[in-house]
Amino acid sequence: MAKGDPGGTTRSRRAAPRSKKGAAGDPELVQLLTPEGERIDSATGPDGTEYRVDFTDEEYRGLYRDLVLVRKLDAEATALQRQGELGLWASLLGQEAAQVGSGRALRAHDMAFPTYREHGVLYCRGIDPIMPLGLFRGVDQGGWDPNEFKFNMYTIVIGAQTLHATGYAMGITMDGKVGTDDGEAAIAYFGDGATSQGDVNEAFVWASVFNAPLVFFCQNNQYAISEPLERQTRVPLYQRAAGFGFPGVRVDGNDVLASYAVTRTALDNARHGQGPSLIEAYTYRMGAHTTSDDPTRYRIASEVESWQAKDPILRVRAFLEKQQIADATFFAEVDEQARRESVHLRERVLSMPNPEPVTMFDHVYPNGSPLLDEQRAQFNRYMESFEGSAH
Amino acid sequence: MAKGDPGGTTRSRRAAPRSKKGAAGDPELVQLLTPEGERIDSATGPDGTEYRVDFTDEEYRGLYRDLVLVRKLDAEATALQRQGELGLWASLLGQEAAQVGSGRALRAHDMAFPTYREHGVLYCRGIDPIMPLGLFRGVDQGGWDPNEFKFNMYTIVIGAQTLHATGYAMGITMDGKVGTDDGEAAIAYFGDGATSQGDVNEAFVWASVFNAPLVFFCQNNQYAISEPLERQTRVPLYQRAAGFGFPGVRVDGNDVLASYAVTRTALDNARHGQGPSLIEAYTYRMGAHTTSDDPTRYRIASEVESWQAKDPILRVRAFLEKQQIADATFFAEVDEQARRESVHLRERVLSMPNPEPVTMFDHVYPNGSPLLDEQRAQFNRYMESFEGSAH
Amino acid sequence: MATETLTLGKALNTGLRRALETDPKVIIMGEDVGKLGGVFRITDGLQKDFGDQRVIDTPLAESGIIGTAVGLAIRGYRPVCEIQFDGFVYPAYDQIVSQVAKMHYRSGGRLSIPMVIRIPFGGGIGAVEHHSESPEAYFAHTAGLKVVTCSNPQDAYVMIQQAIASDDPIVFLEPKRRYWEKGQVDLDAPLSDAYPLHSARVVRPGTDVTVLAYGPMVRTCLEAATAAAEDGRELEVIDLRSLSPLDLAAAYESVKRTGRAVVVHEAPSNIGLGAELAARITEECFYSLESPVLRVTGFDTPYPAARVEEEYLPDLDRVLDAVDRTFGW
Amino acid sequence: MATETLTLGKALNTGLRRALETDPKVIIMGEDVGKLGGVFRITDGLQKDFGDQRVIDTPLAESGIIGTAVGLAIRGYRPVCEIQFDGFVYPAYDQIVSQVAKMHYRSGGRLSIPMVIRIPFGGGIGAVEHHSESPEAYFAHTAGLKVVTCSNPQDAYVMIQQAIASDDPIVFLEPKRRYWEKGQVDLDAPLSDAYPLHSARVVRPGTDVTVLAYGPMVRTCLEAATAAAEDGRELEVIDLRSLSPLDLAAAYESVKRTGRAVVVHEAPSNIGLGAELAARITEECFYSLESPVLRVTGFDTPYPAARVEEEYLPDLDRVLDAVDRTFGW
Ligand SMILES: Cc1ncc(C[n+]2csc(CCOP(=O)(O)OP(=O)(O)O)c2C)c(N)n1
Ligand SMILES: Cc1ncc(C[n+]2csc(CCOP(=O)(O)OP(=O)(O)O)c2C)c(N)n1
Ligand SMILES: [Mg+2]
Ligand SMILES: [Mg+2]
Repeated sequence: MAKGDPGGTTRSRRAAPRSKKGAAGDPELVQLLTPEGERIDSATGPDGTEYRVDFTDEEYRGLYRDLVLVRKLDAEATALQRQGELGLWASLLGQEAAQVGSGRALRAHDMAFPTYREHGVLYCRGIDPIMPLGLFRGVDQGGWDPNEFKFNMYTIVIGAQTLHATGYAMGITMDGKVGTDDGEAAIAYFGDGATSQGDVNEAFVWASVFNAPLVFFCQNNQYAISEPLERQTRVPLYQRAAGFGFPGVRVDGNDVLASYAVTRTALDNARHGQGPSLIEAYTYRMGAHTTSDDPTRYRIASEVESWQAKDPILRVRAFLEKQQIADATFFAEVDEQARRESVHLRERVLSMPNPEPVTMFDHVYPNGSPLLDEQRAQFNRYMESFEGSAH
Repeated sequence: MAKGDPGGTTRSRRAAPRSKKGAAGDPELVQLLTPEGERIDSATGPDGTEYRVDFTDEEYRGLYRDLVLVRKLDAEATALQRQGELGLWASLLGQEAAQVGSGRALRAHDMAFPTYREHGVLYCRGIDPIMPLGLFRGVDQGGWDPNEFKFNMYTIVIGAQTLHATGYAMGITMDGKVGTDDGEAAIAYFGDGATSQGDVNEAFVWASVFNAPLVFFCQNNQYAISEPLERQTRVPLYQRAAGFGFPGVRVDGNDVLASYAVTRTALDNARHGQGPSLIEAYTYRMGAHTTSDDPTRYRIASEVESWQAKDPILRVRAFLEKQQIADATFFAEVDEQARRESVHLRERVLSMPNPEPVTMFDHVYPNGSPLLDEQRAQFNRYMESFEGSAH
Repeated sequence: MATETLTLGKALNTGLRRALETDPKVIIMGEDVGKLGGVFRITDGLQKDFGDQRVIDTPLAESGIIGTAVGLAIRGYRPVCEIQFDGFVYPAYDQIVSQVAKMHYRSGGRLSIPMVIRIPFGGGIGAVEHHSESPEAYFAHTAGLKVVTCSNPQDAYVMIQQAIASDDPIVFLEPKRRYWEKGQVDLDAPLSDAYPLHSARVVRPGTDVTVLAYGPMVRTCLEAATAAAEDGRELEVIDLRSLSPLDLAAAYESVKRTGRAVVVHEAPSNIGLGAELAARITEECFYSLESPVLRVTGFDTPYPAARVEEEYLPDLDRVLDAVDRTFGW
Repeated sequence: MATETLTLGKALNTGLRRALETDPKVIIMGEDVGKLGGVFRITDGLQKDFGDQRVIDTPLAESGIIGTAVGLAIRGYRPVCEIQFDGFVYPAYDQIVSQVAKMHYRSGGRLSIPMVIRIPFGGGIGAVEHHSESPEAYFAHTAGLKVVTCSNPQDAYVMIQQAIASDDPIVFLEPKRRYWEKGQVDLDAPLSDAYPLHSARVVRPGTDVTVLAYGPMVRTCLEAATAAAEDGRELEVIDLRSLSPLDLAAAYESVKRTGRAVVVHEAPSNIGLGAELAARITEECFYSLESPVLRVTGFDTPYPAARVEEEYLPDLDRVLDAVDRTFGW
């Protein structure tokens, strides 16, 4: 499967074997694969846009592989945190389809601005999953060059990155990299809670006024830590967009195909000069907010169970099985790969060195600062004063 | 005319003498009095709400009087600034109808949160127009108790007051003062430029989530200093509301009747527990942004002229004349009252004393502070050291 | 007898409960303060007992929290706002420094904003970025705000109630890494008899060096004093408690006796509280000082990765090192 | 010969123009910076000559200005953001202190944010509230930001270009009450030869007292020095220019000679720049000081009404009063 461009290849296409027009469920929700693994031929967005995908078997299998790997690596990180190897972990459990679908819809030159939970998008960008673990282990504060990976650093301050994404997208326009088939686009990830932040709404204003080639991708996982969606809004979030002058659509965020289709369309519109749009990926945070959180304090088991039935991976597997696109050997092989990669990840986390304390004085300023030089020197002298002592 | 409640009286009613359904112009614009002074019987908002007013002759004359007085006092303030008696003045010229219409729609117990330009609303609240001049003269920083006048201090930081209004309105609900005919409501004033601020959008979120009894009253005067509306939005501002889950309506802000009707309805909905709404009063800033501004740098004379034809006062006068609700004696009497009040205002401004310098240490904290006591004492000693000297 | 052993966190929780009981106008607002009881459980159980009109889970926006709290205060309420972590107070900065801080002044004393802004602050808990900030200088430099912090459960219990009862807008900084530390708390002593909110306190008398600290660093300094005593040096430790206004009477008196002063805080050194303390003590005790006032602080870098925070934060050894230097000057 | 007499405002305008010419990645963004040329006309004519893709009128939201500028910087641009008045920078505070200041550090040095945030600051122009603030301590206390200010047209012209050329994020404070003051500006001297951006400068040598100031107060101190000279006292006046990092080599050298120091700024005293200067000078010059370092500053109140700002702001007399006090200690 062509990384970042599964829609671009041919071979044995298997478009919507069990054709079914319009999701059985919510008319507001774009869905192309039901929780039972039934393919829906095409779905219509609120503005009449038709969404469909046309994947090869190979590509379907690739998406399944992504989903399984992303979940497994995430579980490994959670385990590492439980064992004290990470200080914290924000699991994406339940949100794999939204992330893999949107992540795979990105082209190589598109730029993504994640929150702290987009491990799945990161994976789809072809980035080593070890990369964000320094932050969560506490050995660095992010530590990568956004431009190298076309993936911004994780952003913890809620909503701040949506403005960065907007500015970046304005820069795409200023660079003349918009309006053609090989135009560029940016995507800003954020949560349902984030929609209440001033910054996110200012990003909506800016993106609209400057017609920025940007996709706002909101993973509505129903919670902002303990607060359910109704603490942030009383209408569906995708509707926020219209009042700012651009389209919004709600997609089944547990459906990797629909998530892909909707994001791909939005990105293509953006790169062709049609400006920003908002995607609300309707999903659910199956686990805790982070490893520090205890969700039993604020939500009931039955709610979680009801979402279990909408699992983003099971439905793809059901589809692959029913359509005989994949067999037991394939599933076993994917599981084995996931196991291998997670073991590999674990090994590398365990061997991540602690930073030298004195490095904390580095990289405060590109041009340095005499104050820090002085503090670094003092610190070194101070540390040396203990050398040889029992300290 | 019953201050704050012109709709509540009876006597000789003269509802829409020249009946005309739906404004000739923009179907998006609620209008009840055309620039030519023709009454429109009723107008329909985007959500189907019917707006109409039913004023007595006395009330019509009262509105005219308000408009003329407000304009005259404003002009006097501008003149005072030109003569160096005020440091700055933000004129409301052109926005009289939006302010008088909405201001008269308020009931005595409703609370208003102005920007720095709501001199007309202030006047309708029955507040002495001298009150805000201390701020503009530089003798105080606002200097009144919002609760005493049911009118918050002027707020210069764009958008900040919309959150205050929202919190205040939440408090109305918490006090159980909502849901009945004598419920209370709040109104937040802000400009078109303000709609880009995070705070304003956060206020939309909050007001919606808490179903606050609040009217967001946006005077879209087409400019934020030099920046035309398209720097803030590419769709009509009233449409912003729907995405936050409450209704929005655009009213002809140069039409005092429509401004009254729309605001009255929105306030009544709020006080009855139907939550917030947004009014976009479509108007024009006829003068400079403030006395420091030079609008010729950024807008052309013909634009200003085209709005001159929509003057908020001329149309009321035309209507009163055509309908013989008022005669030359009345107009002369109003002019004379305006002259008198403005002379009176001027006299009082000229005699506003400068504050004693040492008062700058007062009222930093309700409970005081030893640091300030010390600084005050030092300051007094320092000032005394000059006494008798030539200084 | 109502003296109980409580953690600092539980003492705050109990103090908040008491405030909610005492005054029906007191309300608590913030992210996750309701059902969850806050990420540090400081508001645990309060929504259950006082209802969601008094303990309000807000939308996720700090400017909104403070801005609406201003409006509620105008309406007569006494909002206690929780900011989830120190690093997330900045979106509310405008509302805090331009609105909350100035309202009383702007109104010529006619309007008060009796608001408490609770912020868990400081490092030492192994957190990721933005979760270990020490923003006290930003607020203490701001005229119109008062700033306090507590270092032990007893103070936590009393000071939070005093802050809520005060008509001044107060930033209440909670030393998050001390939330789990235990101490005796007298639950019965009437608030009116309590030690004044804006007064510093000598927490260990001594004769050789005056050590000034607040919040999380008080304990560090007390430990340093214990260690120093073993070496025969008596540190006098002062818990400032109020960061704005500062109460330096005890410090002046102390330094005039000891001739030496060390100031300790986690925040970066440059233009921090330590600078002010050094400047004022020097001005007041100029002829008594045997050495300049020395500062032991976080460094002037962004808060570093958790695995080096131990070296970033002042600890017992760094305090003692500074004490030594005051003698070697 | 390209030495011209320019106002400080015009010098900034000319420096900005030069920066736009020199580097196509330089862009200017802010409220009213385009057609209007900014409320102080500092960007006058620039949009006309460089187009609205380089000089961008933004929506009215400061967090948006700085936040989108961060994104533009990631994309390779060098944004110069104008904040219309000092009092309106706070809505952008989170983006400035949590994002702009920390990006380089967070990336482990891999990403730079070469941004300049221009802020007209300080009082003395008879303005209404929020238009006369001196927020320098907030920024200078923030690790990861650099802060500079200019006091005369020549520095304005050079420093704005240096700031834009620097890869560090820089808060550039413009002394608004000095915008209209004139001075000679050498328009031809190459930037590479210019006096370093982060260095202080002795602007008047003297022997009796060292006076430290920056931005709008430099002129006030020079006037005080002239007056003092008439009384036979020679003040050495140092223009700090860089508020973070501070360059105090000249100050130390000076104080060691004079034994006396006075620090002057408009911002409130409490935890202001003056505190830091006093603390460092005392530490470095402990045995040379004949009196404590004294501060002449704005008071610890919100900025007062315009009609009393003259008494609020340090003036010649207050500087001289402090000078006197250093002698009477
Ligand atoms: C400005 C800010 N305030 C508070 C927080 C603390 N916090 C971290 S995640 C979170 C909830 C975010 O909810 P949402 O946007 O729905 O994203 P999710 O975590 O559900 O993916 C909060 C309140 C923060 N990181 N930043
Ligand atoms: C936060 C903030 N930023 C900038 C300003 C400077 N300023 C004062 S009025 C104004 C324009 C406001 O436009 P709008 O909201 O349309 O109101 P209008 O003045 O047109 O009534 C600006 C930018 C301010 N007061 N507050
Ligand atoms: Mg969420
Ligand atoms: Mg406007």
